[in-house]
Amino acid sequence: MNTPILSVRNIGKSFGGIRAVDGVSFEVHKGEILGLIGPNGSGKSTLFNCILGQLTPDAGEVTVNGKNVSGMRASDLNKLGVGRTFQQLSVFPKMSVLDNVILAGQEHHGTMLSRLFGPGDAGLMAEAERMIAFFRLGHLRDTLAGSLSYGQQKLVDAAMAFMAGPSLVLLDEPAGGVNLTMLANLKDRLVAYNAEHGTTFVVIEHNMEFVMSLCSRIIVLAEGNIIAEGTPDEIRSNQTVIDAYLGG
Amino acid sequence: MTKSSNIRILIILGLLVLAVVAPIGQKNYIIYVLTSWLIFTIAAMGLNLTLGYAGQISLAQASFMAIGAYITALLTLAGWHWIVAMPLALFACFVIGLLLGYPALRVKGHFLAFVTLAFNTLVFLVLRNEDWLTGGSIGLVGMPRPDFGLFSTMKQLPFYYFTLAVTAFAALAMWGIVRSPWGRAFKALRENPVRAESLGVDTRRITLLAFAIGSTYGGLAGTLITPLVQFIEPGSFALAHSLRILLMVIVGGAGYFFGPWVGAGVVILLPEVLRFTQGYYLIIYSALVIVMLIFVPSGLIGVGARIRDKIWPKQQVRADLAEGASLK
Amino acid sequence: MLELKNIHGGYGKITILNGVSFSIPKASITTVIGPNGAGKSTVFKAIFGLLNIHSGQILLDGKDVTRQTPRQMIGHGVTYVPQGRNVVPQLSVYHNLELGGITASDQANVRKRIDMVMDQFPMLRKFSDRKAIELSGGQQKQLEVARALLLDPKLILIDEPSIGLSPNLVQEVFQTLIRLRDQGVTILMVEQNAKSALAMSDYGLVLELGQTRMHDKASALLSDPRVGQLFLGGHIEVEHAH
Amino acid sequence: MSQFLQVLLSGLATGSIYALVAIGFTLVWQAAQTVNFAQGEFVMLPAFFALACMSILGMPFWVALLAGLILSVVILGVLFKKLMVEPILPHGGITLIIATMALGILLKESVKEFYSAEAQPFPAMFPNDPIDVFGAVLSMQDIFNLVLCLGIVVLLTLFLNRTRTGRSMQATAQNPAVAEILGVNVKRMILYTFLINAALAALASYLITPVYLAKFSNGETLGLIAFIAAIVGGFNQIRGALVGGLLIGVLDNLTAAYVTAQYRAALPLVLLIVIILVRPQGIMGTSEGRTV
Amino acid sequence: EDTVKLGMVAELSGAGAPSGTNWRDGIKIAVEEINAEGGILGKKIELGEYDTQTDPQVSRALVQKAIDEGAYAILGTIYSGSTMVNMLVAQQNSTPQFVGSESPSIVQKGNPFVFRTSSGSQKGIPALTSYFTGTIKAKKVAVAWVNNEFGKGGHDVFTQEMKKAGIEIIADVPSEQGQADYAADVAKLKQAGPDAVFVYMNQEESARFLIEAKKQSLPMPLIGEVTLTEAKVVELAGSAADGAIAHVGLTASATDVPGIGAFDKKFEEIFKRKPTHDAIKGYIGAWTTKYVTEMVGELDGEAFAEKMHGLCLKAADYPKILLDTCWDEHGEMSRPSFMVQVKNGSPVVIGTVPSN
Ligand SMILES: Nc1ncnc2c1ncn2[C@@H]1O[C@H](COP(=O)(O)OP(=O)(O)OP(=O)(O)O)[C@@H](O)[C@H]1O
Ligand SMILES: Nc1ncnc2c1ncn2[C@@H]1O[C@H](COP(=O)(O)OP(=O)(O)OP(=O)(O)O)[C@@H](O)[C@H]1O
Ligand SMILES: CC(C)C[C@H](N)C(=O)O
Ligand SMILES: [Mg+2]
Ligand SMILES: [Mg+2]
Repeated sequence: MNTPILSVRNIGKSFGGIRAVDGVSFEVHKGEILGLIGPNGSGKSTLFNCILGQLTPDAGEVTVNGKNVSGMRASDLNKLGVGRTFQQLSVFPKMSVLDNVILAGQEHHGTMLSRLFGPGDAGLMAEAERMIAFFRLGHLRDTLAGSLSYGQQKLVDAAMAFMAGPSLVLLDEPAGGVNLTMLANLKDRLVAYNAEHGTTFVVIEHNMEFVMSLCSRIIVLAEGNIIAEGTPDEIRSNQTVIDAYLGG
Repeated sequence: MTKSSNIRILIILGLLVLAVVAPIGQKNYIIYVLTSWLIFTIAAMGLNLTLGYAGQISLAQASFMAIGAYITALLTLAGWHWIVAMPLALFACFVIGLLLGYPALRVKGHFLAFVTLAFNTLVFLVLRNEDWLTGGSIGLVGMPRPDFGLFSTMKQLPFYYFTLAVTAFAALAMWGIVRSPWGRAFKALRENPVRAESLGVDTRRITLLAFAIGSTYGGLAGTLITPLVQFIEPGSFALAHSLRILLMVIVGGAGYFFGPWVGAGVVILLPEVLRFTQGYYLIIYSALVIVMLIFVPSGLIGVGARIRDKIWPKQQVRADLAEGASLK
Repeated sequence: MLELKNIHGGYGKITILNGVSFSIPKASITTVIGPNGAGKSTVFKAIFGLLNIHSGQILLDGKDVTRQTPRQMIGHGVTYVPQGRNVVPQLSVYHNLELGGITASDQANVRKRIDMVMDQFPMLRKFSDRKAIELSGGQQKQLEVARALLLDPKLILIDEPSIGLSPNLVQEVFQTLIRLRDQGVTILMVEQNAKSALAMSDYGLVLELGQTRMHDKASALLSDPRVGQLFLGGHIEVEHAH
Repeated sequence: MSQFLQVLLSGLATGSIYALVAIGFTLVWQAAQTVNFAQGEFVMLPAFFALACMSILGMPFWVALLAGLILSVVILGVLFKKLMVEPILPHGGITLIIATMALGILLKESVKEFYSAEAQPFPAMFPNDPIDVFGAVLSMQDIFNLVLCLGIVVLLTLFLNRTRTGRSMQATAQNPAVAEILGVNVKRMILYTFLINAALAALASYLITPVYLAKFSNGETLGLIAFIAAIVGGFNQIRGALVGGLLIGVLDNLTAAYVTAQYRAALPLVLLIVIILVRPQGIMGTSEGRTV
Repeated sequence: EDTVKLGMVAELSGAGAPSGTNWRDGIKIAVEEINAEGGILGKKIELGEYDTQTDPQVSRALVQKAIDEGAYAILGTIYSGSTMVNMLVAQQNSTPQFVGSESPSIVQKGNPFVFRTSSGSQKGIPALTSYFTGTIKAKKVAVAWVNNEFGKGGHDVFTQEMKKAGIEIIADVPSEQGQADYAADVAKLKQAGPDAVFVYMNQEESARFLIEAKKQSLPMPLIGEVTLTEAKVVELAGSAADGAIAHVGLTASATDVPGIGAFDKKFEEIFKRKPTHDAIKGYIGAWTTKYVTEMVGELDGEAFAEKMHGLCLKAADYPKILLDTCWDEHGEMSRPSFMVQVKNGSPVVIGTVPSN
């Protein structure tokens, strides 16, 4: 294959005495849907945060499309086409659902100045409406995002990650709290998006059914190290992974 | 949607007409008070952007009034016209506002409040101690009011109209800002800066801009205070005045466009109304503010809606009920 | 044991629950399922005294407990694990656990139980001196679930415990709940991880649009094709955004 | 040299006063996660309670002090919590901050109107006899202030961190919703906080007023400086107040004596800015932890 | 109309409240007396009270308000910082104004409507010079002053005077209004070791300074102007005030002067406290308004102002003026004044200074 869309080399991060991520390296190829699993506290979220500029890693290097992005700010990474969601609910509580979704796209339209003098919705109204309808949140369009149920907020969160038409999306537990039927839908959506746009996904999830059916390759992290890597079938039958994570 | 915005436009036009006729036939003092209401509205509008929309606490708004006022004073005393001095003052405030925004990149909440508070006091000290430039505690006196050929603002009433025009213009610009994607970005910064950053919002730039624009409005208020009072001294821009502007924003309703108008009105006019109670008016005033915050903590701008809810209590049903159940 | 009679209630001006009625027997596990926003969490808040109830009645062991405060509910032997993250951020893991037993008169017993839950979730022992906020999402959830086990409750309300937990720990939590049920504790649980949850439950309850739609044996719901279609991962038609 | 020693010791003495007031800030922060902008006035008032008891009711000094303490605890503790903190706190920090600012004005102006606009002398609890320390002068009162401050810091720290009630108070401040769900008596914890705060304020008032004189406007500068001391020291640790208070007291005096009296007031501010930018959690404070 | 309105604009709240409320109470007594005698030109006085909160901007607005409400003359303000702002408004409206401020700059602006009720520090302080050169024969002195409009004015006059007299100033110690801790200031003075210290601060600040000075046993004489020996300062500082010396324009302790003694008694009866010199200043301001208006014969601000310039009122003819008083063409005032020293806890007049 050609250059990987994301390459992580030797990322390490400690908090006080705790080695959360212990020199992790891996590559993600264009168009791949990669799963990232591992026990609680194994460093998955920390790894995401190091890759995406929310945390500064103690060591290591991250490249996106061959470009070194270590130390780059999250907003700049986002402008390079990297989207993400957070494990914790992360909407703008006192803004309407519609405004949440429009905001997620607006910084990719026009320049700073044109956004001051252009239209208030930055021309994203139709796109945002469609996105809201897709996640069956139409009736909540003008509701403040903070007063949505847990699952609804999770969906708004997911909707936001797609607004900017990213080429690489890192999702931290997108399935948590989402109704199974909507989740099946979300999965279809990811697959379709991936097929249509070639968008690459890296997904952290504890819902094995979701991960195993969605991802083509899975990396398993434990105590900050990669302990296994392979296809869903390989992972499912890997004894180390079963012991550390999947359980009997 | 459009119906309510039509009503809003009507209300705005009505208020504008009211603002135009209000001072006619009034004594100088009333006009003076109305003028200061407009000027403080501008200052509060700026703080409302920084605090109400962008969520960055600033206790330094009065110091930007000071910077605007002193630059205007020094330049107009040197014979420059207000119209030339004003943009220079605004520019200075914009740049200094940017600088003040830098700490906000590192700290939030009450920490930020104190950095800005410190800034306010430092400005005060400089104004008072550097008397070769600022006249020290004696201040500067005798600044002319602007004269626009056919329209001279020397008299109280023309000066009021002049201020009204500037205020209207400033309000219009603010309206444009908060309705643009910038407004949404400011709010996103307030609500969840980490998420905003991950969505491509350059929170650094937006934070600095929130301070810079807010401060520029403070500066604009300052450039009007100078010709209004025709005397400035450091004490008029001390910390207490920043707190007063903050009070205006909160009492009016932080994050609401019309909040500052109401807030400045209450903070400036209420003491006037209470003046008859002699020595007790500050007591009554502060007690009223406390009561107001207990009963309408989100500001007076929300009072109308609350009263409406009391008179016509309206239970809303959940919106998805209309779509009907899928499991019958 | 617990009975809800035609509960109506909501947040501020907006009514969310439009007549929720059900009753659950003692020493049973009931799982509540339903689409996002159905009002599942709202029902829990209603029971625990955190919601503005307009009308209806809540009975606990035949006693009216409608509109009681959370403290009173705890006094009646009810504990509640809300959805999302709910730790005291700057206190240590140990002290967070201790707070779970703050209402108990026998603190020695609480300390014993803390030791017990630490055996069950070894992470808690390892990190007992760390601030709760520093834990990972799933670790915080473990802390919360463990914290709910420190008292001797009659009824546990547990809202989506599986969010963020690794699969082996989800099984661990489910096993614990079964054990508690066998000791006579009544459990009311919301789970989107519905298939495994229903599989271990005695009863299932479907909530939609703030109303109870179905209430049956868990196995009956699992095998009901409409339930499967609508709430357990079957397909629905939605317009695609692209 | 003796000037330096004098300035240093006096700075410590004044600093302990700042610290005494600053403790109130850190306590209210740790136990209610809010900031009381009327704290300065809370310290100004008890002396007037005692004065009123002496001059109007004719009580002897020590009885008046006790009566003033009780009045403070009732008014600045119970009533303040019931009438202001409880209804406003749920609506967020800034609103309560503004409300306490207004309360500050209310207290100040009430004292001015109903008692006196002028400063009043206030008797000292301890003899003000000078004690010679290598050519510099300190008073009994100064030494007592320092010792007391230390004692309070130690006791409060132990109380908040080592007792279950103390931890319940912290839980209430950090996450009231969770505290409530776990059965913590949230209202009572908030009450404790403000009772302690009021008692501390009264104590501080009695110690400060003999030097500062009883005046309605005393709270203005005092509140501000103590606040800065609390931040510099570290807002989320009681001991931060002590360190911050002493540091500011000493530096303030050193600046006035050796650098510039004109910009003396600027020093704590500059220190504040530097500390906040370099170490936002303050000298003794701890970082608030994970954000993502 | 059968009343004449006077606008009493003063520092009734804020830092200046002690001065402002005394000023007000002095005026109240005067107004009562005047009304009892039939008012001004047969019209009763109606006194409007306006509180500036010790905020110059507010004071400016209030002077405007008082004039709008028909004030014939303005009484106030006390703080020089405020007076500097609001005197412009009175001037623009040709309204006479009696102020209680001492900053030199007030009478240097060519404002024909402003009149002092006590002499400015540029007159008061030079009256002290002979004390420094003659009585204590000082070679090197120090000055401790409050850094506001009032203190700065006095400080500048003092340094000039000392320069003229050939006395060296070896320590110059500014302090803040509202400052509580004078340890560093006193330590610095002690270190410098001057022959005398000139202390020029507002009342409470003076008291706190004296207390600290005693604590550190500052050995040299402390000499002030107006405030240092005022009753209030003595009350606050207690025994620490003993020995302090000051030159004062007016003092309630000058009970030898018959008018002052009577006023002192009356004031204490009504307000249960000793009048400060601000109270006497207000009293004189109100009475002067009556006397001069009746000389003019009508309520005319311009005529009043014109009459005031160069006017001298003798206490013999106009008893409520208390002491023979003259105003010059700038509105500056002169009258005999006193040297006062605190002895055993009370200010005692130790000498009079003829008017200059
Ligand atoms: N604080 C609130 N204010 C206003 N509306 C709210 C609030 N919380 C929830 N709602 C609304 O009430 C409805 C039910 O919410 P609830 O949280 O009970 O849903 P849920 O069934 O628990 O969903 P989920 O599976 O997503 O957790 C939703 O439509 C939501 O928008
Ligand atoms: N800011 C922080 N301070 C201290 N420790 C931290 C911090 N952030 C993460 N950690 C620690 O690092 C380790 C990894 O945390 P991380 O959140 O990355 O785990 P995770 O794999 O995402 O777990 P989960 O599946 O539960 O979300 C944990 O032990 C956590 O306590
Ligand atoms: C309080 C007084 C000492 C003020 C003084 N009269 C002044 O001119 O400012
Ligand atoms: Mg995680
Ligand atoms: Mg829920």
